[in-house]
Amino acid sequence: MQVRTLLFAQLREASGRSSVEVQLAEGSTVEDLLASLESMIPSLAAVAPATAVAVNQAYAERTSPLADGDEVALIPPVAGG
Amino acid sequence: MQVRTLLFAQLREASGRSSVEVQLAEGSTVEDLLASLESMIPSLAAVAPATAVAVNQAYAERTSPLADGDEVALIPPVAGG
Amino acid sequence: MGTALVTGDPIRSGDVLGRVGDDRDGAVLLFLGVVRDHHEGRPVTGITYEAYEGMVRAELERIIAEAEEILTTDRIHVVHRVGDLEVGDISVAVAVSSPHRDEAYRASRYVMEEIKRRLPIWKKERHPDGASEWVSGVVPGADL
Amino acid sequence: MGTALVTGDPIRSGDVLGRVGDDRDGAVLLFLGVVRDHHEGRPVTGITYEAYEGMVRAELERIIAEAEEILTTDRIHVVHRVGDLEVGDISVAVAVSSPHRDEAYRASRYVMEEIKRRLPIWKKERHPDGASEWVSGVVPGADL
Repeated sequence: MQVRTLLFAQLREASGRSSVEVQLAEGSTVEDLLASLESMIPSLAAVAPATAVAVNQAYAERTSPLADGDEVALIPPVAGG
Repeated sequence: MQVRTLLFAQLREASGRSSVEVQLAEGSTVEDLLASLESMIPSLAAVAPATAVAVNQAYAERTSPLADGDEVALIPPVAGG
Repeated sequence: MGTALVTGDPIRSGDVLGRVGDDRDGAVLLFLGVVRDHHEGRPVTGITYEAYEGMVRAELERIIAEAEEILTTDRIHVVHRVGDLEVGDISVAVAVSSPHRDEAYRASRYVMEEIKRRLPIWKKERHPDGASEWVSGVVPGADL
Repeated sequence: MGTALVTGDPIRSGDVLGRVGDDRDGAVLLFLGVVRDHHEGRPVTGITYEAYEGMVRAELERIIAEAEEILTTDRIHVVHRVGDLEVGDISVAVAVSSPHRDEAYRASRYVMEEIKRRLPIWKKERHPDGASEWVSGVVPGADL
């Protein structure tokens, strides 16, 4: 399956891209996606512990399962308002 | 000495007047003024317990002394805002 | 020192907001009290506000001085309307601004609670059947 | 249900206030977040806001639904600005109205705290020396 991963703010700047298409095995979780991304974009590894993840525009756990076509976003520490 | 006493809202309506000049003995207190007013305007007696008093535009105690020319106000329960 | 106003003219929110704010401030809070169409289950068509105007100004200045202890700025403006108001008219407006939001919320709330507790203002409600009566209020002397 | 907006256009307080209010409501509260000229001791000339816009709208709608439990009305409107802002520009506006003031204060505050805690928005501060950096924020996943 394939999921689209959005990158924002310092993650977007550090990686030089605002989205990445990632191929994953069926049954993969958010955790598996993060591992794949870190191998594709090594600079993500340092910030991953402080990064939240959203799946289809809602916050998700690392153990959440993913499905083909999901929109995933890596959310660095937020500063709205 | 003479003090001017202002009446508002239901006190003004019940007494039919918005201010009363009251003659008091030297050394009189707010309590003395209230007693004089109640004899002048009997309808005040019923509401006096729930009435606050201001002297020169600040809340005062019943025991506060009065001076010639003071502006006193009887303040029925307030409902600003 | 913040400022206080008692007025017989309609209160405009933009005017009140314009009295606070500063390049140092990240938070602006505006509270508006508005005449509503009901009170304690009865329909209301309007309210007449009567005030001891000189003391209202003096008491508002005292309340503002106390609120500035919370706010840490002097950017506070309070307006209270008097006279005949209709449903939807603004009766009171409190604007504050400060570097951070916590003190803005707390100072605004403090001003409103103290206004209700001790400002010498009275209101007479008007009802659709033509009746009107003074709204039962709070005895301000109780703890002052 | 209240409404949420993400916009690149300047926020006007009068427009936001116009989205709430009702004859049943005696309290209106408007919070404005404004770009201030300093942060953690450093001068600031402006802030660039970046947002995950689709999720900001979705998350704001969730926050509004939660706030309506406090407010007891659906009269709530939230706008968040994105893009390049200068000192004094409004970054966020929260308007609520309700019959009584207590729920208005509590709902407004709730919305602002949740915006800070979990809205996927990031800000890059600009300084007079030309430097700029991302403001350190809050990890939203920590307790969600």
